[in-house]
Formats: sequence, structure tokens, C-alpha cells
Amino acid sequence: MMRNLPALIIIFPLVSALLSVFLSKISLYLGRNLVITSIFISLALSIVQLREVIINGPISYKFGNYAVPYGIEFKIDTINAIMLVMICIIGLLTGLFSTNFEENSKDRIKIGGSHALIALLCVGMLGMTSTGDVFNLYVFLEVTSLSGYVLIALGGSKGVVSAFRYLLIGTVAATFYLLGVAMLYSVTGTLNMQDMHDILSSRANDDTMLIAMCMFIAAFGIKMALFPFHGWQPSAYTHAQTGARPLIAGVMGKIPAYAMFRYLYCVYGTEFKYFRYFLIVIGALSVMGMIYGSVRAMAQTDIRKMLAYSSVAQISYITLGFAIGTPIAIAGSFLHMFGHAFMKGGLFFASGSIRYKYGIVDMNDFGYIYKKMPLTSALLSISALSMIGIPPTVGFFSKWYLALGAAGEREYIYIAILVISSLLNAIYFFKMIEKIFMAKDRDLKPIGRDSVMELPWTMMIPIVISILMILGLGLFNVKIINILLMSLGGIGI
Amino acid sequence: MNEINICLPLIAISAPLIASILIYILGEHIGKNAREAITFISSAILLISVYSLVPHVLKGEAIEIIFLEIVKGVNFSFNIDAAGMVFACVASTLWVLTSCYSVGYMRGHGEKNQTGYFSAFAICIFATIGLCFSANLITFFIFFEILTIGTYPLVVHYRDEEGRRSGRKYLAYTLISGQIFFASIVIIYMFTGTLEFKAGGFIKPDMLPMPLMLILFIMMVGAGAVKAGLMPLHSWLPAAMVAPTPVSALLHAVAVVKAGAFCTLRVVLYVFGPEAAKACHGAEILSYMAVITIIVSSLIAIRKDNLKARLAFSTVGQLSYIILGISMLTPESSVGAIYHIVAHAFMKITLFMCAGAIFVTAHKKNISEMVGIGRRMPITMGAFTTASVALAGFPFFVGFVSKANIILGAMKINNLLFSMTLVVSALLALTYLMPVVLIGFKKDIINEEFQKKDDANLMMRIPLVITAVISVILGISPNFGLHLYTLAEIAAKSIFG
Amino acid sequence: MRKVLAIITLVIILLIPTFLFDGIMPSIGDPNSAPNTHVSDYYIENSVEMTNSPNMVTGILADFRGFDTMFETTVMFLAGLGAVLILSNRPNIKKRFIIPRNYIKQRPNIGAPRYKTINKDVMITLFEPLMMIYAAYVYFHGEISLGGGFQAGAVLGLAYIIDVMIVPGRRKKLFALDKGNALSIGGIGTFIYALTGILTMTGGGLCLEYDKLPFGLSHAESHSAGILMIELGVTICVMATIITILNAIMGRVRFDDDPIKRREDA
Amino acid sequence: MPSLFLEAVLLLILIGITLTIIFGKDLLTVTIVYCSFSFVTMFLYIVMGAPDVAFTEAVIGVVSTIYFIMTLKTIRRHTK
Amino acid sequence: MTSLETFLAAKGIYFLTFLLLFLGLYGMITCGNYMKKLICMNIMQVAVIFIFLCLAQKDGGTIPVLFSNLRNAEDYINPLPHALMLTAIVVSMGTTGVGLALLTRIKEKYGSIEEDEIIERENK
Repeated sequence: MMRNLPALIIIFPLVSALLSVFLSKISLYLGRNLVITSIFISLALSIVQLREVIINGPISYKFGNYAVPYGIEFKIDTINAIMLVMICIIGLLTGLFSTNFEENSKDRIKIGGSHALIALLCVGMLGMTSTGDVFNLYVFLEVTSLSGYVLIALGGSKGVVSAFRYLLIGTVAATFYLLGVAMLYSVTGTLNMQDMHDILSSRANDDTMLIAMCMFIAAFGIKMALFPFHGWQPSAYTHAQTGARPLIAGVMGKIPAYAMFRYLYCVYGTEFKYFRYFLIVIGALSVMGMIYGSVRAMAQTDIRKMLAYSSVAQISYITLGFAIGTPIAIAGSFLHMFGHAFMKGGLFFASGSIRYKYGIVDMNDFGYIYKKMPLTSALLSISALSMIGIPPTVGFFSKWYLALGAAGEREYIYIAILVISSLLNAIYFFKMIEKIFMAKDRDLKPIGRDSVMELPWTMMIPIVISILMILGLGLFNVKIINILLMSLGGIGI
Repeated sequence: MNEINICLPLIAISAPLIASILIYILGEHIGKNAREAITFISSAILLISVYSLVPHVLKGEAIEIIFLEIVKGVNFSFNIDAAGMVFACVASTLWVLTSCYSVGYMRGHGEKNQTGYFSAFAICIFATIGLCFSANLITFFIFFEILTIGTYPLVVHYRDEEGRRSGRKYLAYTLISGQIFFASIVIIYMFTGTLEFKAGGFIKPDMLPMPLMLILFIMMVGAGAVKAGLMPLHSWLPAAMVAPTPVSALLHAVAVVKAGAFCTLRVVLYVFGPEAAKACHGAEILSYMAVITIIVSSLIAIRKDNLKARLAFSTVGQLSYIILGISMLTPESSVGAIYHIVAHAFMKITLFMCAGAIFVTAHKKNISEMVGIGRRMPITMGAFTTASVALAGFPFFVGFVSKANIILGAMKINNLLFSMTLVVSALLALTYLMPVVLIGFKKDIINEEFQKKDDANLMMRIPLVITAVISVILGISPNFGLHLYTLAEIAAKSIFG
Repeated sequence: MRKVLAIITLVIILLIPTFLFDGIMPSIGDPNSAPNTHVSDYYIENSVEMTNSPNMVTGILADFRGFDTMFETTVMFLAGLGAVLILSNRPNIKKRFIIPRNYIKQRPNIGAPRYKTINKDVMITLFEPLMMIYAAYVYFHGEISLGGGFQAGAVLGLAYIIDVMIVPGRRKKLFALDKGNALSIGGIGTFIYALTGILTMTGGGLCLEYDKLPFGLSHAESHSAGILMIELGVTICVMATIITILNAIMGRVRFDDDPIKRREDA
Repeated sequence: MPSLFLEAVLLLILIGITLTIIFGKDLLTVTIVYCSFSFVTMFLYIVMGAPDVAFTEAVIGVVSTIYFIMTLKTIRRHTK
Repeated sequence: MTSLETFLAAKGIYFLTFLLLFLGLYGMITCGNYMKKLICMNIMQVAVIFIFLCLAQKDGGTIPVLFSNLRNAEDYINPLPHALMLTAIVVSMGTTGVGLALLTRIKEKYGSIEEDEIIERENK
């Protein structure tokens, strides 16, 4: 059991997703409940695994017990062990949350299937995070993307078009990725990341590696919606299925960012000839993305679209940390990754709840929502403050580490951009807060379901946990930073 | 140091926080009596715990509390020193009085959104007490930002278009300065490797390259200056006058602007220290800014007819006394500056409470409408007169003690401009406050409305009388009760050695 | 916007020759190039013994890199699931089939053309069983010669497609699957694959370590058994998915001999 | 190695087919031409020494052509 | 080896493959029709598969199925890219299936699969 942990974390949600449709035919909610249970088990296992990794060091799991460059390897260090926990938590919360959006439907395939998609999205992301094999990463990338396409397409007629556009551009990204893998394979003859790194450092072919890295940046840039490649993202996040949106918007963009980190620092390594140039390019893209995303977000009144554009800006914080390249900045990036998963997830949980209860998404209709849904508006406010970077929420601390890293490298322009970006964030998030607390009362009537509680408990739990995580990650950030630094030292940054 | 003494600051800090959360959660369900009861109980707890810390500080005991490592290498910790203690005493005393006054004002005026009001008020006090006790810049900044956010609901209390506009203005100023403050903290941490406040500053003049040091100094002082309303950055403060009067009282006398002044104090004397501040010429620039502010704001105040606006510009000027006192970098002026936090708090809160009482009882906002109001509200106007005289710096009033010390400092560095400024501004203060008193007690023009004696209600009258009396007592005996003057002296001594 | 992108792409196309100076990619067919030496040699020399599969590609696919294939199969299932879910809403009422009752009696196969010829009948009756036998051959023989689970499943799926699309009216269909059932079967197919992984773990090994399959077999036998098991899963999944996607799309198709259209014509 | 010539020729054919697809107006023609694309691709795979891949491509080519034609039934046949 | 063969081995085949890849990309960008975009997407993926298979080729090697008389590494071509590309083909087929399902749905919702018409209807 203990030595099979990395595989089990993935296999449980996978099996549940595979059987979900079949079980839904037997009993209406059986498949759905199985999916939620299995993600919960994965969560428990991933926490156990995190403990193992912290105590005993990185785990290398070899599928089929073949020696390293020949079989597929899972490499778990503390960074991706934490990321696995994050994916599982958001996945579990999303699984719970989305149960509320299909009560009217008696279509068995749809109930079982949409939860199967959430589980498969989790599986894809878990796999992408833990794998140590470049081609295996491609397969998981496709699992993630395909379930993402379908979940976006399930969000109505505009969702279908956004999903189709995402499918086209996402496949281009996957193709570019494969092209990059082909080039690296032509230089090294292996597919294992660690082995690749060893060979590349001894037998470097700088030109091929340069082109391959361009391919990787383009591929992962598209997948995570980095600035010039973000075109698909706002409409896709806006029109995705309401129940699954926290998972899509909160986590899906982060995993390619992590993959890019792996390529930059684990496969290529800092001794690569053109490494500095890549950092400069990524830094420039991040800076532009921060400004662009915030400026576009200011113009939106649809809360979903505003949050989608803000994601363009926020993902740039993460890449900015990679571009600065000191351990403390990279740790800050990862802290922002975890924090932002809960902030953005939380904002989408809250906006989804408002939509569930009152059927509105336009912020101009949000008047007096704070009296009707106090907990939801508390989450909206806390997440918004965290996005701006007000202590003691996690957003402040990740920015602190990013700025500290930038100051250490004497990149004062990055600090200036961080400051400007948070002020731009403040403009549109305070617009939202104003709308929640101060707009005119619109006499909203709950649509359909009237209950004593603010929301059903399956929606309350995600909201409460998001609040706790935003504050908790903020107050106890040093523990996470220490865990992250433990592995960053091992990578050799 | 026994355990009780460690518990006391914790109680002091957590009491308003718990009160705020309780009010927010229970507020709508339990009614206003319970809400006010919670406020009173927690303010009493705060008052007692802060007061009982004073003897320890006077004895020179260091009270340090470390909670947890908040960012790598820096702890979330409290360190209670004399300067912080002065501010904490003022804030906790005034919270009790302001709560009492708020109850009267809110009931008398029939305000809405009282839950949010009391909750946000308690958050502001929480942040202020946290500011006083913070041991390092990170902790300080956390409470600084909480204060910024916590004040925002108070500014936009009425939820109308005007309130929202001034709320936006307030946020624009404070958030921008806060972010710049943040950036400079990061850079300072990068260069020095520590953020712990140290009397006399932890930055040595040779630690940073000179132009960078000056830029950092301006960036950091800027944050405090915005909150304190130093002249080019002051325009949010009069705009925030749309809020209810207890809020203005809180903003102007207790929490926000004082936090700005306190921030300047910490930055100049505890982060940079006299040597570095002098070496980079930052203090010099700051002091000239303060001089300009003192004169210009007084001149503007004379032209304002709205009583609250006049008081607001008076605040802008008075706060610059503190900044001027700090930036002179002499022990005497520092004592004066720290003591002026106390003095100005009691004087200005009296004035604001009087303005609020007039507004609630007689529904008058403008000075020109107040002819003969002293007849109707003698106690209120009496308190107003006392505070006005004190503000002008008459001997045997509290304003004299602080101003005399600042002038002493100015004389010590032989700067005639500063001394003259202080004297002229005292005259200007008389010019803009005395007309109110004179109009109020005018006898020849008889205003029908003000014939009958009908003073403000008791809940509002008591606090303003108390503050007026205190500003007299402290003027006669600066060390009365809490030895605040001694505390200020201890602080200055620790800074200048 | 599109035009600008097109021009950029054209420029890139023209720039390719300059990128491809010597040394970017190894010369084709060079036995000493990196991809032909490092891992490749190990596979060629050892995979037959280690996996007991003379077809090295199958050996690598199903054994060395079996975990990849598990998720390749998952992708297939996911595609079927996606197609079903995307097309699960009721089509717009105007475009739906409204099939008269007597029409069903006449023509149980909606997609079938009106005309039928003896040639097609014979072709189908000949081809369908042949295709299935061939699929079985491909499946069982996959590890020895070309083919494997995926191809077998696809051939089976094709057999079904031909059955659906060309079988003339009167004959009963070989196997009729609606899209929900097909999807469930696809899920179960992939589950068989995952189950193999779980079985190896219960046998005390790592995931997909066929030596530890709890059947008490020798090294060679257990590898063969493992590969057959997973290939079975792949076959079922691929077949079911092809049928699922076909059914999902065909539910929306309006054929030329659609009764409504004919009525409109008249 | 003569197979390289064959590969080059086949690739040129594929490029021609691709151009036909890009500039074709009739979607049915495009689909059928795409079917021939996968047919030529299959040959190319065999020439490159990958019979397994060629087998898969042959099957896939058929299946996806059927899918494309099925979809074509639901949409307008001609494009701009 | 003639010079042409050397050229083909070193550059020519790669050049043609890359040309195919970018033609696919060009088609994806320029074609307004979603169906043609999907087909061009498939062409792009095929081009990448070619590149992998080019890497696998070996002079004097035969297909990677065991023949009893050949046991040496240089007798067989590299089987690893073949295994990878099997997976890639299947994945591309799954993507195509989902894409076609989306296409059908778009046609039902918007009555068209031309990009400009869809944008027009979206903005309405």
C-alpha cells in the first residue's frame, strides 16, 4: 500500500470515473457518490504521501518495475506532493459543489458522466504533476485537455463555440509540445526527465534545445493562457459548466505552469547556454500579461468574465516567479499557485452560488446580496482582498516572496509591476465589493429552491473551506515555503 | 516577566477583534442593545488591559511576544515600548468615549447599517492597537493594511453616490501608498536582512547607496504622510467628511490619521534613525513639507464655512506638527511630537463631538447658521471653547505642553523658520476657531430657534465633557494618571541615547 | 487578425530552411544518432525476453510503457463520454426525426438507403464475420506480429459501423447498442485495464508489474497474460467508443431518405 | 537508401493534398481528399518501417472519414 | 550515397515534413470553416508523427518484430517512437471525435460552421 501510493492516488479517481456511467445506470446517484468518495480517498492518500516525502525525501515510482530510462517513472518531490494535495482538495470541493447543478436532470448519463469528467480532469492533472516522463506528460495533458473541452462545452451554446476554439488551439499546443519532445528526443534518445537532464548537461546541442524550448514555452503558454497566447481563455472560463468552473479556472491553468517549471529547471537546468534569455522572455511576457489582464478585467460587468481576465493577470505572477529564478521567488510562485487556486476557486464557488440561488451573473444586479448571502459575500470579499494582496491573506505573502526575489536580483522593474498590478486589481475588485455591499436593492427572488439555510450544505462546505484556506495559507505560509525550499534545493537552483 | 504580563497584550489586541466578529455574526439577530453591550464590554477590557501595561513600560521592562514566523525570517511579533504605549493609551481611552458617543449619535440620528458600523469600528481599533504594539515592519504593515480596509466601510457608511466617491478617493490614496510602502519594505529587507524596529533605527547610513536611501525614505514616509494628510496628499481627508461624525472623530482624532503620524514616527526614528534620516536629507525635505502644510491648511480652514470641513483642515495642520516635531530629529521635539499625539487626540475629538452634537440636536452644519447657539447648548459650546483654546496652544491647556516642546526643539537647532511657523500657526488656529465661539455666544442677534435651552442628549454630552476636562487637566499636569509625558520622554531618550 | 496570423505563419514557413541547418536534427537513418542508440538498443536487445512479445512495439506499448497506454485508452473513453455529453440534449424539435409507426415496421434501419442490391447483401454477410474473425486474430496475435488491442477494437467497431450503415432492411442487426450502453461498455473496457494494474499491486508488485499477477504463472506466461488482459480492455474500449461516437453523431443526422423530407418534397 | 526518395515523393503528394484541402470549396471533396491523405500517410508509414502505425492509421483513416461524412450530413456542404 | 540522398537524409525530409506541419497550421488559421480547421489540425498531428518516425529510421534495419536469425541492435529499427506514435494517433482520433461532436452542436445552435457568421451571431 505505502509503496504504491503515487499510483493509487491516480488509479482511484480513474476507476471511479470509468465505472461512473455504468453505475449511474444501476442507481441514479451511485456513480456520482463513488466519484466523490474516490477523490476523497485520493486526498487522504496524497496527504499521507506528502508526509512521506517530507520525512523520507523524494519518491521515485517505477511502473512495471523497469529500470529508470526504460519504463515510466513517477517522481514525487515535496513541490508536486503539495500540488497533488491542492488538486485533490479543489477537485473534492468541486465534486461536492457541482452536485447541485443537476438536480432537475434525470438523465443518468449526464449525472454520472459530468462527475466522471471532473474525476478525469483531476486524474489528468494529478498525472501531469507527478510524472517524470515527457511522453507520459503528453498523454496526461491530453486527458486534462479533453475533459476540459467537454466541461467547457457543457456550459451552453456559447460554451460550445469556446470549447471548439479551445480544442483547436489546445491541439496546436499539444502538437507543439510533441514537436519539442521530438527535438529533445533527437538529442538525447531518452524520454525520462532526469535522464534527459543528465545527457543534456554532458552532450548539449544548444540550437536544437533552443528551438525545443521555444516550442515548450508556446505549448505551455497556450495551455496556461500566458499573455499573448491567452485568446481562448476568457470566453472558455466564462462559459464553462457552472459546477466545474472552480476546478477549471482554479487549477487547470496551474499545471502547465508547473510543467514549464519542470522543463526550465529540471530538464534544461540553469547551466543551459540560453537560459538567461528564456527568463527574460518569460518575465517580459508575464509583465505584459499582468497589465493586460487587469486592464481588460476592469471593463467587464459579467463577474465570470472579469474573473477570467483576472486569471490572465494572476497566472503571470506565477511565471514571473519562474522568470526571477531565485529559490525564494520560485517558492513564492508556488505559494501563489496554491493560494490562487483557492482564491479563484473560491470566487467561482461564490459566483456559482449566487447564480444557483438568484440566477444572476451581472455585477450590476448584485445589490444587497450581502444581506441575503452573508457567507458568500464574505468569501467574495476575502478572496478579492487576497487577490489585491492585503495581509493577512495568502495573496500578500506570495507577492512578498516574489518581490523579495526580485529585489534580490535587483530587478526593481518587477517590483514596480507587482505594485501596479495589485493596484489595478484593487480597482476592479473594489468595484465588485462596491456592487455587493452598496448597490441598490434589486429585490432578488430566489429561483426555485427556497430553504432555511443560505445554501445547501454541499455548497457551504466549499465556501467555508475556501475562506479557511485563504487565511490559513496566509498565516502559515512559512511552513509551506520551507517545504518548497527543501525540494528547490534538491533541484539545484 | 510573569505570564500575566504576556497575556495582557494578547487580551488587549484580541478583545476588539472578537468584538468585531461577534457583532458581525450576531448583529442582525440580537438587536442594538446587545451590540452596544458587546462594544462596551470589549472596550472596557481593552482599557483595563492597556492601562495595566503602563507600569511595566514605565519600569523599563521589555514585553516581547512572538506568535509565529509570518514570512521566512521575520516573526509576527509584538514589542511594547513607550511610544507605542502612548498611542495605545490614547486609542483605548478614546474608544470607550467614542462608543458612548456613537450610541448617542446613532440613536439620536436614527442611522442605518449600525451592525457594519460597530463591527468596522472595532476592527479599526484592533488594527490601531496592533500598530502600536508591532515589533517589526511586517507586523506593522499587516495592521496598517487592515486599518485601511477596516476604515473603508466607515467612510462609505451612507452607501450613496457621494460616499462611494469619497470611498474611492480614500482607497486610491491609501492603497497606492500602502503598496509603495510594501515595495520599500521588501527592498529594505533585502539590504539589511532585518525588519525589527530599533530605537534609533536599524539602517546605518552606509548600508544603502544614497539616492536609493532617499527614495526609500520618501516612499516609506509617503505612506504615513498620506494617512496623516500631509499637504499634497491630503485631499482624501476632507472628502471623507461625508461619513457620520463619530467616524470623522475616529478618523481624525483616534485611529487613522494618528496611525499615519505614528507610521512616520516609526519610519523616521525606529527604521532609519536620526543619523540615516539626516544623512539622506529626507528629514529636511519632510520638515519643509510639514511647514508648508501647517500654514496652507490653516489658511484654507479660515475660508471654510462648513464646521466639519474647517475642523478637517485644522487636523491636516495639526498632524503636521507631529511630523515637523519628528523630522527635526531633536529629543525635545520628539517628546513634543509624541505628546502631541495625545494632546491633539483629546482636543480634536472634543471639537468633532461638539460638531456632531450640534448637528444631531440642532441640525446645523454651517458656521454661519450657528449664531447664538451657545444659548441653546451651553455645555457643548463650553467644551468647544475649551478645546479651541487648547488647540491654539494657550498655557495651562494640553496643546501648550506639546507645542512648547516642539518650539524648544526648533530653538535647539537654531531654526527660526520652524519657530516662527509654530507661533504663526497658533495665531491662525485662533483665527479659524474663535469665530465659531464668538458667533455661538453672540447676544445681539436673537435667533428664535436657540432661545430654549436644549442641549445634546446625555450619551453625547458625557464624553465630550470628559475629553474637554482631560485636555485641561493634562495641560496643568502633563503626567496626570498615566504618566504619558514620562512615557514620551522615555521614548525620546531611547532614541537619542 | 486572421490575416495577420496567416502572414506570420507564411513567414515562418519560409524561414524553416534557415532553421534547418545541419545539426539541428540528426541525419535520417544514421545508426549512431542519439535516438537510435541509448534506450532503443536496450529495448531491441532485451524487450523480447523481458516481455515475451516478439513484436517489440507491442512489448513497449503494453509492458514497458503500459501506463501510457492505460491513459491512451482513457482518452478514447473520454472522447466517447464527451461526444455523448455534448450531444445529450434533445435536438431542436423541428430537426428531430418524427418517424411514423408504419415506417419503423417497414424500415428498421434509419440510415439505410432505400435501394438494396444483392451485391451489398452478399458483401455484408461475407464481410462482417470475416472482419470479426480478423479482429479476433489481430487481438490474439497482436503480440507476435502486427496489431494489438487498438487495431482489433477499431476493426470490430468498423464491423458494427458497416452493419449499421449498410445492412438492408429485413435482417436483424448483429448487435444493437445505444450510446449509453456503449459508453458503459467502454468504461468497463478501460476498467479491465486499470484492474490489471490493481491486480499487480495486490500481488505485491508495483503497478503493471506483470510478474506479480496473482495467478501463479511463470515469468513468460504472466507477461503474456498481462498483455492479453490489457489488450482485451483496449479492444473493448476502442470498439465501444467508436460505436458511441458514431451513435452520438448519427442521432443528429438527417438522411436523404428521411420521411419528413420526403413528405416535404411531396 | 532508395526509400528516402519514395518518402520525399509521398510527402510531396501529401503537401499537394493538403493544399487541395486548404483551398477546396466543397466539403465533401475535402473529406474524401482527406481520406486519400490518410491512405498515402499509411504508405508513408510502411516506407518508414512502422507497420504497426500504418495498420492503426489505416483503421483510423476509415473511422474518421466515416465520422467526417456523418457530420457533413448535418452541415452545409459548401464553404466560402 | 549520392549527394541528393545525403541532402534528403539531413534536410530534405525534415523540410518537407515541417512544410506539411506549417501548412496544416496555416490552414487552421486561414480557413474560416470549422470542419476544414479540424482536418488541418489532423494534418498537423500527422506531420509531427512523421518527425518521430523519421527519428526512428535506421539504415539496414528492419521492422521491429523479432526474426529468429537477427539478434543484434543494429538489425532492427528503433521501436520506441512507433509505440509512442500509436498512442499519439489514438489521442488525435479522440480529439477529432470530440471536435466533430462539438461541430454538430455548433451547427445546431448557430446554423453555420463558418467562423465569421458565428462571430456575427455571437455579437448579436
